[in-house]
Amino acid sequence: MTKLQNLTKGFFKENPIFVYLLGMCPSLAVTGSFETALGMGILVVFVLTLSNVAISIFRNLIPTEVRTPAYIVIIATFVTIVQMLTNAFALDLSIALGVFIPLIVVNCLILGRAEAFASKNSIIDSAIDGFGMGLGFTLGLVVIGIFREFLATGGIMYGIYLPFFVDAPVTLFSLDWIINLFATDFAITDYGLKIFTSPAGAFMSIGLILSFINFRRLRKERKINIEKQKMIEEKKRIALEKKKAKEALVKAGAE
Amino acid sequence: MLGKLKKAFVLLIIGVISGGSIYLVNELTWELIRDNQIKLEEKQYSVIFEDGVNFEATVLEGDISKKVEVYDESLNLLGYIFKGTRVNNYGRITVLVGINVDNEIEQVVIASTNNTPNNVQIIKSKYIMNFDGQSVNSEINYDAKTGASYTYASIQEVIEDSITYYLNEGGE
Amino acid sequence: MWPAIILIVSLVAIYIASYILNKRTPIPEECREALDEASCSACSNFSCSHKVEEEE
Amino acid sequence: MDFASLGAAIIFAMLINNVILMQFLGICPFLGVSKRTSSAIGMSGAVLFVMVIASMAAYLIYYYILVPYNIEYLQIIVFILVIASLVQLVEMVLKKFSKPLYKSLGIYLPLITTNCAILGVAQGNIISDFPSTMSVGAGFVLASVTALGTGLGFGLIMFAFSSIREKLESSNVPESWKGVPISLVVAGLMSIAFIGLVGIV
Repeated sequence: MTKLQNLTKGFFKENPIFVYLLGMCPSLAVTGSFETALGMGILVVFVLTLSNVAISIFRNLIPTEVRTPAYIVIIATFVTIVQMLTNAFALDLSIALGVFIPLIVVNCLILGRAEAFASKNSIIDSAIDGFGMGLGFTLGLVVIGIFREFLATGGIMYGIYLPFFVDAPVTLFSLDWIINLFATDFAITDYGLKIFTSPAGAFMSIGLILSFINFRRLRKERKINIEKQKMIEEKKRIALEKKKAKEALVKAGAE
Repeated sequence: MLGKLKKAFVLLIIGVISGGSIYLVNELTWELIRDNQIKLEEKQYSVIFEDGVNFEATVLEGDISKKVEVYDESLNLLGYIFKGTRVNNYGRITVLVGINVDNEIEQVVIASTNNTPNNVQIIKSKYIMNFDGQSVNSEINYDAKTGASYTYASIQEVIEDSITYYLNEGGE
Repeated sequence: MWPAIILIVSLVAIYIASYILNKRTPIPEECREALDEASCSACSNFSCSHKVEEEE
Repeated sequence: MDFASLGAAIIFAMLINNVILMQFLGICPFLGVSKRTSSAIGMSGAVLFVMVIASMAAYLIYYYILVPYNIEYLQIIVFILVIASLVQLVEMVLKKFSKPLYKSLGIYLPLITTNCAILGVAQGNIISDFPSTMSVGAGFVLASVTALGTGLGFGLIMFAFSSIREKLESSNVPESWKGVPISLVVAGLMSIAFIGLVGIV
């Protein structure tokens, strides 16, 4: 596996949320808006990369029979540090995520990568793996976050919880201007599907997204199956024709 | 035996490193975190008194945990903010009550809570503003004006405590 | 600083001691079949002590 | 703390602020161990047991060790270590002394160190604006009662959900919705139903 493959495998092929269903608690709870989802993803990238590196450094020293306790201590240390840094530099984000920052400790993705990858590979590979898997997790969260926020408010906002690069909250995207071509004084937020901000909407939107992914996968499989069937039939036909030709030849030879 | 000692030593080192690094990061960040929290609270104060710029907070013992004197730019006293926390069946709730110098309730704000978000949302959007502008000298008729059956008793208790404190101590 | 380090080291020691003691306690024979019912699936996979036992 | 308010706290933690449907904690066992009713009940029993003990232990450690020494910032690592060692100890005791109990509950214990519901409830009982009017003892009672209610709520939802899922197995679901997607939609519908319970206490 090359380094690039190692980095990008978490995006689609081994996406932690959509393929392995890891870390479902945060992906339901903090995806109410695009921004909280992005913030959570960034924190997970940090923790995952750092813990992967640390575990990879210690991998030959940690006795095998007590490796799970050692991993838990290391991960909890990094989560505590990340929580303090969030409190210091992005308090709004920390309040919005609430109890789900401490809960990164029990996110199965992080313990899983530690056990499956970092305990067996070199420091650089583990860092790349942690970073890539973290980005894949972020991608999953952001997709769900955009889906929910767009359905609930008709637009995407940035700048409320993450006070970086912008002075005041900005609307990244909104349906308002399209509709305002035909009508005046129209605010799409009044017509948002508010259910998608609530817990019920969280379950349903992930269900919808997963079923869409399943649908795509099944259609692809069906196509491949049909191609295969065709190939097999083609081969059979060719074999049959050859056989016939041979028989005809044998017949002709006998006569 | 030697192997066991070595393992114990490695685990000890991991424990010491994790404890030490958490301690160090805490040393570096706790002042920033405290400043942030003060800033956050001042933001809530300036929601109550829009012209408020200078805040002088006093920590108190008892039902009202904090008293804040609010001054505007030219150091005129605008009013007082009282902070109180209650525990109810739904969890914990912290309320800020602003009383201005005209003896009226300026505004009531829920500072923080772990109560059901839906409930809090309803109260925030519909009922809590009904306290605004009521005079604190006479008895407040909660039911008629504020929809008491929808507001938590906890919020009312904090408001009553604030008024009692204000009338007894005069905010001083 | 020292209270923090002492507390963490002692808690880690307690955890590891209980972890090792638990591992050395054998699973009762008649419960082995029931273990399959609680299959170590999805997230729980990684801290699952049944699985570790099968590996070694 | 009188008896009525404790009862209200249990009902609140169990039904209104439900741990799975409202707080999104413990989704992993909710989706993973809910295929059969029997295993759902075993899992929720184990969770209830560990949740109550862990919340009590975490609360006591927080107010009698962390606060006096001014090291509250260690709470995450301390709580996870306490929960993890509790799980190991309980499993060991069950293995040694009570085979029937181990058979019904114990086999699910190793799965719940990484269950976020337990850490989440322990964390939720400790928040920064602890009121000065409430004693640590009353807070302790409230914390354990909340943990009890949360565990009961977890069990209730696990049982209901696993029963629905057993029926779903035999129903005609479109190919791409089979498995987790349709289960999530069912959970969403249950969540809508539980919104209706807001305000009963």
